[in-house]
Amino acid sequence: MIVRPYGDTTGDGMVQLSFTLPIPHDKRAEGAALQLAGKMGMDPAMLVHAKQMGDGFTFFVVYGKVGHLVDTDKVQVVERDFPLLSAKEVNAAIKRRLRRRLNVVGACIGTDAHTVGIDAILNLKGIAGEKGLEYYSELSVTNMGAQVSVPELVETAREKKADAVLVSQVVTQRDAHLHNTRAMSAAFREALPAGKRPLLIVGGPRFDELMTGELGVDRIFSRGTTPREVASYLVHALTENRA
Amino acid sequence: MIVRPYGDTTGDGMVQLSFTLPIPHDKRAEGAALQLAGKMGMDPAMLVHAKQMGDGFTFFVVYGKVGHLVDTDKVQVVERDFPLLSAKEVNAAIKRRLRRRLNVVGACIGTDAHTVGIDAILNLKGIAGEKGLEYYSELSVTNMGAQVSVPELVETAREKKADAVLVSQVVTQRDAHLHNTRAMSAAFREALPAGKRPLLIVGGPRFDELMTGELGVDRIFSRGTTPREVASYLVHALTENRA
Amino acid sequence: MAGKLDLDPRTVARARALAAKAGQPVVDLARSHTTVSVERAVLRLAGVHGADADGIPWVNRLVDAVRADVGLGHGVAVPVFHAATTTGVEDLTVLAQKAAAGSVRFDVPEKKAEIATARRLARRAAGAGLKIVDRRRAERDRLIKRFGDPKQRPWIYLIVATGDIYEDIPQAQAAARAGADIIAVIRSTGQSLLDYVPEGATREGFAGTYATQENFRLMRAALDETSKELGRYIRLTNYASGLCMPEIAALAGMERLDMMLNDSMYGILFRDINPIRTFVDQRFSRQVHARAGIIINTGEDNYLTTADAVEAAHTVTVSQLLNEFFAHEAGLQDWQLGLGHAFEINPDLPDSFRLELAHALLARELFPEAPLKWMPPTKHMTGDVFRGNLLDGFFNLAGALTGQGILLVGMMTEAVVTPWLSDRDIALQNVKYVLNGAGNLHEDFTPGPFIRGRADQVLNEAIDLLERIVDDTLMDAIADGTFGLMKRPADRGKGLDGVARQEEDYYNPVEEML
Amino acid sequence: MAGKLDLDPRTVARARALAAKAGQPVVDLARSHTTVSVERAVLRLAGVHGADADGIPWVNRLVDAVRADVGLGHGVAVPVFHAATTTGVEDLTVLAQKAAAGSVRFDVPEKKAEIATARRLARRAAGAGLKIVDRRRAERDRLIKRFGDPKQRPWIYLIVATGDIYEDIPQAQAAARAGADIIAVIRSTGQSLLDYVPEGATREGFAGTYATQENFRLMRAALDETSKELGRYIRLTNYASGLCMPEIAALAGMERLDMMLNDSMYGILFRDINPIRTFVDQRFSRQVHARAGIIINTGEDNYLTTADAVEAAHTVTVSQLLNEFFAHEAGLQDWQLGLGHAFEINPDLPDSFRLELAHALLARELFPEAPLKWMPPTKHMTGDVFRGNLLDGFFNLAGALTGQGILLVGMMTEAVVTPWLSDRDIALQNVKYVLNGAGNLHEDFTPGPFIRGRADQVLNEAIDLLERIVDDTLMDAIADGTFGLMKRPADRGKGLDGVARQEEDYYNPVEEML
Ligand code: B12
Ligand code: B12
Ligand SMILES: Cc1ncc(COP(=O)(O)O)c(C=O)c1O
Ligand SMILES: Cc1ncc(COP(=O)(O)O)c(C=O)c1O
Repeated sequence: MIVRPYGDTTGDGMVQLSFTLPIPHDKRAEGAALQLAGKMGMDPAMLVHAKQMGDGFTFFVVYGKVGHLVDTDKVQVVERDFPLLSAKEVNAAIKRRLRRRLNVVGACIGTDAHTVGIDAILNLKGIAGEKGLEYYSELSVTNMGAQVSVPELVETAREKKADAVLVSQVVTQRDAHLHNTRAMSAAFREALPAGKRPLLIVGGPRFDELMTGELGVDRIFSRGTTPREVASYLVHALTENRA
Repeated sequence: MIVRPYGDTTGDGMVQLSFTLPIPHDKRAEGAALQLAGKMGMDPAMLVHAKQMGDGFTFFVVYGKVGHLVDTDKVQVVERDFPLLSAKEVNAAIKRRLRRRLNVVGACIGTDAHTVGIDAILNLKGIAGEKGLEYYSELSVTNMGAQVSVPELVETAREKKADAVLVSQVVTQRDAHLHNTRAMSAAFREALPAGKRPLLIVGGPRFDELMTGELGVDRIFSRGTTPREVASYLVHALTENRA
Repeated sequence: MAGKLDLDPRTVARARALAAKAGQPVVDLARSHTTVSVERAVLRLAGVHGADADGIPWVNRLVDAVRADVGLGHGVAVPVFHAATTTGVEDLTVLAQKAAAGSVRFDVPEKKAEIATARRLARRAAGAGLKIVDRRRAERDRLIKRFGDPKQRPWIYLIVATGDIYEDIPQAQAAARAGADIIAVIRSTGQSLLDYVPEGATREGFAGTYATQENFRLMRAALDETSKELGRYIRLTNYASGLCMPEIAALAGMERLDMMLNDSMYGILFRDINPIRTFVDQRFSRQVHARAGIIINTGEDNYLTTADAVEAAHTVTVSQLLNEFFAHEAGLQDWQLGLGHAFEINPDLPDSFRLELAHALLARELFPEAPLKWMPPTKHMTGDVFRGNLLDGFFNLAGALTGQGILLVGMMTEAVVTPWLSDRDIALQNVKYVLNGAGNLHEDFTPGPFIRGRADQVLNEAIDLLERIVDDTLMDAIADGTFGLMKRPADRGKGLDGVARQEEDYYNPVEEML
Repeated sequence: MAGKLDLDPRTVARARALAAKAGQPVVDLARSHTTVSVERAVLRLAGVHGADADGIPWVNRLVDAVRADVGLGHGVAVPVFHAATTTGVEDLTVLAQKAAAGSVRFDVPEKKAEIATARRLARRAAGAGLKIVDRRRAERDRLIKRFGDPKQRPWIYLIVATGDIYEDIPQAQAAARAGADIIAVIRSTGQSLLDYVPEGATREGFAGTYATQENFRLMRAALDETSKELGRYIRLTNYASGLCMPEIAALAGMERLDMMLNDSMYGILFRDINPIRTFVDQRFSRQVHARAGIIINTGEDNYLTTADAVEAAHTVTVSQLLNEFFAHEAGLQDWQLGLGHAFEINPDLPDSFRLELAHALLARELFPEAPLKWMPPTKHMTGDVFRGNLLDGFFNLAGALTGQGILLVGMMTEAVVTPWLSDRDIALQNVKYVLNGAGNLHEDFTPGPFIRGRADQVLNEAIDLLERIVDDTLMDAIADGTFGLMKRPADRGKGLDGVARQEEDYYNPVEEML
């Protein structure tokens, strides 16, 4: 399906945009703002607000119409390609197919100390009314907490014979999450031969789920992930594909 | 000068964008939103908020980096190409060069009833501490008020021997301001021969000052215009260029 | 909620008495005149409908024909029904068509019996129209009973204005689902100056959608569906003000609109409609609204878009008192008085929010039984939509703190565009946050000397102004720019030629039955 | 401002007494231990500066060397100054270099006279450091006198965090010009777990800029300029918490920082630093802050990012009481206690805003002389930046209504990015609107039963919890997840190996002089 942005009429293509340019406010600056809007495909673009901040910066708000068409058929998304199981089904599947508990090691790596997200996935308490992975009797969970270094993580994963390693990254400034994830997957590739490597899962609110290849991980989870989704994926990836 | 948008670091290119797509919220919709952001030149783009509204619409907020460069030297603006005069100077110039009072007719045309803007320019009271054109002893001002039809305006302009006609347009939905302005300038072209035609000035908060040619007017004034600017322009255009 | 300001009841009583004194001459004027639109409204209730090929409604054609033949001063009812009898054309719409074709002439019968017959027929026909209005009112009562009123006060009022009724409908339904209690379909700019009501479903309005009987019907039907779906009766609002106030009031009654913008002076001040025309039209339209159980919304908020909200605060109070007087006189009950006021003080002014509270609370306590309509900031909104949403939040808070009845939801894009779908959603979210999180804050709100002092000051300034108006007449005050800085002399403005002094034998079957 | 809740003074006194009882064992522990960072702080005050080629500061090298030779338990001052005497290397930085190269050995002199000499020299050297601190404090007093304090309360506190000190500086100056009274430069993530303080001007932090003496100096100098330009003394804040609390406190004192984040338990709970290490470090660092006239900011707000703000409200109160007790014990005055709390209740909760008012007012009235630090919503912020700006507005209002001392300005992009330049501008505009328009609304704010009841409830829950802590010990409470749901046993956590029990002859010239 082809769609356009919608302001108040089908097809009107209206969007709102704001940004700062590192120049003082004058007519030329307003023109510069409109030039940017134009390059982004806004035509006509209405500059509705401009405010100088300090000496050399100006903030702009622009409204206008974009000509771009959005083709929903061309959208690439990581659709859930596995069934969403209940805790019971997860446990049953692991028991039946793996005949042992599945080992999961989780951590926030690098200097990131945002544990709420990974705790929501791992800890009993869970999130949004769903219990975390610790609740699943057939999962054995080790939560290493925050600011774990990559060598520590690899070591613990080896020690615990981890089937899956779950890593959380919340801080994205200067692409810290991408750097850390790449460092982590590289370390696992270096430390363990292909067959022995645990499933690498990374999660956090600002990840693009399409980047698995680039980051060298098996799966990425983003905003609003629930423990059940992760557990179901583990079953799918570790008991169906591999076992 | 070449600049880029500025989030918190020089050259980071960061902008904020929001819009609605006429599709329900799901992963595909989020992908569609990112597709649009991509087409606008945002890369990487972070989808930070998505909310379904009613059955078939979703609102998105996207942050991200644009690659576009803004070249401030290429910006086209209507710079003030005439000196900003005081009321005294305006009056003196008219007296000296025209030797009669200059006739100005103003109106909100079409169905537009927003008179605050044109009143700010014409009425004694003025705006932002500046008196309006009525204050200028050498200007004779006729303010026709709101919802004036184009034939009425042409008639009055003829009757008052208007040197300049000042038209205000505030409502822009469905480009009403553009349609009305074009109709107005066409009517003057039809009714009066080139030499007899008054100076046509149009104003309103959402006009693009570069559109004079397209709209068939002599000058466009936009947000934040002050009476002095208009008076100075009148002197410039009517006593220097023509007289 | 009342009683936080400790207003002196004697001062309040004095203000009301002055308003009555100032308003009475205008009522007398209204009672002694009629207008083309009043007469067309009578014919609409009597069953004339449809329009000619140019879109001019048959009621216009018919009234114009009668007027050409005998003038308006007798009312059109008797000439029209007399002609119907004499020509044997009982269907008035057909009669109108014939009149337009010049094949019918109208006169005022001389014979008592003929007059009596014409009047009886007129009464019966117009009565049928009023019966529809009554049925609609009963229907509304039933639906409210079934679906229920909004759970919270203030009721949440949202504007839809795409210009296309078929875009408006889904947007209105979405807004209701998202929490709106009242949907207002704004009219196309300029409709208020049309001296006729357009016909049919329309798709081409500018910054608003034409008010037509069919558009009313379509939207009401859609909202009935949504009311059912939501288990909450969604009210529908439109605009009466303008050259066709009486007719639109009649159509609103027949299509079960629930609220109507109807101000005694808005048309004069903001549309440059002739004062007498407006006062006559507003009286009749309000009588119809009274019958239809419609809540009116007055337009004091508009004054503050042109005048300064602090300097002119007392003009709002004066206008509310006048609107109340005129409304009561036309038969409206207190619960039908959605008196308007607005959050329009310059936000840069120190204590601006507390001044807003003082003004809003004054209105609340002067009109304790009226469902005041609280209007959002517009004048000081800019293209800075982030700031706009913040201002709207404080507007919502002021509404909750001072117990307003109807909250017109402010839009962050006020200074930019007519509301987008997403603007409404953001705005409703704003309202919900404020009402849910701070809706009961009035329990902790006990105005101190600053707020009480300001309310007293405004009330006293209002009394001073009313005294001046009583001395000079309201017509002169309007001519002098007292309200919204607009100067509107009684002998100027649009639509004056549609006004006529009532003759001795003036007859209006609708007014008789109201 | 005080007195709106009618708190029972006996209940309040009981809460304080319980906090003292719960805190005393921890104070005893802190007085009987030292840490590598305390000792390094002593050496920094005594004049050691600079770092080796790997960026490891000479103070670290020196303390490590002393420790390797004689342990920490005697304090490093005597061994170091003894070595300086015996080797004749009076410049301690040179001594550190030699020690790192292995060419100096340390021991604890046995002779009384030698001890006395070493102590005297240590006192003199450290005294010189404290004199710098004293001079800086006097300088601050002078500048405040010259430029003035902010005109309004709360003071407006803004964060800068580009990671690059040279981007931070213009941003901080712009923020001050736009209205900020306090600039906080957030540290790079992870610095708090470094067991050394980086050196020099830095440009590569993640989501924050390294806290270094040079960065402190550069920013303070820039803000002095801006203070002059604005005629208002702009305060500078940084973070003490972490493995280097005492050293950073010393550097802050020497570079005239004005406020420091310094919480008695933050490092334990949120950085998994060993509890004993933290308690020892915080005590010493607070003694230094007391001397430097620095206002501390505690971190109770953080609990509400992990625990629920309603359920855990009383843990905030308990922690504030403990922070107060520890602060007083370390010599801080009430005006230096920027106790933390936050607007973190789920905005969807009915009456959420009034609950916030109850909590904020409780803190206000429990600590009437302290410049409470009021933290904005973070947990319930989402990518919906329009809603975010609204929430921040209500946060600002709550701050004004309850008389908070320091307002950390909330950012609409809280859930998205570290603040952009424009975010700060929008946020400041928000603060200004609220303080200007509604800053005096407290005059009209008289808490009703709901707010008063909630405050009472939280206070009583706090007392219950304090009673449990007195019974079980604070260490056990921390181990049990009482605060912020974090479980931190006393024998775990980072930095434990840097703790040593003080020997009989422990000597610390700085502590002696504080
Ligand atoms: C709580 C919080 C804190 C707490 C953290 C407490 C704790 N123990 O976690 C405290 C107060 C300590 C803190 C500190 C800091 N914070 Co903080 N913090 C937040 C906050 C308010 C909420 C984050 C949160 O808990 N979200 C709720 C959880 C449930 O959501 P989530 O993390 O997205 O997780 C979900 C999914 O993403 C996914 N998921 C996440 N991880 C994983 C992993 C796997 C394997 C899977 C499958 C799924 C998954 O599933 C989860 C459940 O659905 C955000 C702002 C915000 N509102 O988002 C800022 C925020 C994340 N913090 C930020 C910053 C910068 C910091 C500091 C670095 C500031 C400083 N320099 O001092 C410090 C230092 C922290 C550090 N070293 O990392 C920035 C990050 C900016 C950026 N994009 O780079 C934010 C966005 C605030 C801001 N705008 O500046 N913070
Ligand atoms: C005040 C106001 C009204 C008042 C008007 C009173 C009056 N007598 O003017 C009332 C309440 C009557 C009103 C009604 C309506 N309004 Co109105 N109104 C506004 C409001 C709040 C402020 C406009 C204003 O006065 N600005 C202040 C003046 C000084 O600024 P200005 O007009 O830009 O003028 C300056 C410059 O532009 C320039 N300028 C302007 N004209 C000219 C002319 C010349 C020759 C020159 C040289 C310069 C110049 O100089 C001026 C001084 O600097 C705006 C929202 C907003 N905050 O902007 C909506 C707004 C303009 N209204 C709007 C609408 C839709 C309406 C209605 C049509 C709604 C309806 N359907 O009922 C009605 C009908 C009006 C009609 N038929 O036109 C929309 C327009 C949307 C759009 N972009 O198309 C707005 C933006 C609100 C919204 N978001 O929906 N409105
Ligand atoms: C009382 C009243 N009537 C009518 C209107 C709108 O009328 P029009 O359709 O003329 O713009 C308003 C607008 O604010 C109003 O307040
Ligand atoms: C008391 C206290 N100290 C320190 C910090 C930040 O420390 P870090 O640099 O470890 O993130 C905070 C953060 O909110 C805090 O509240």
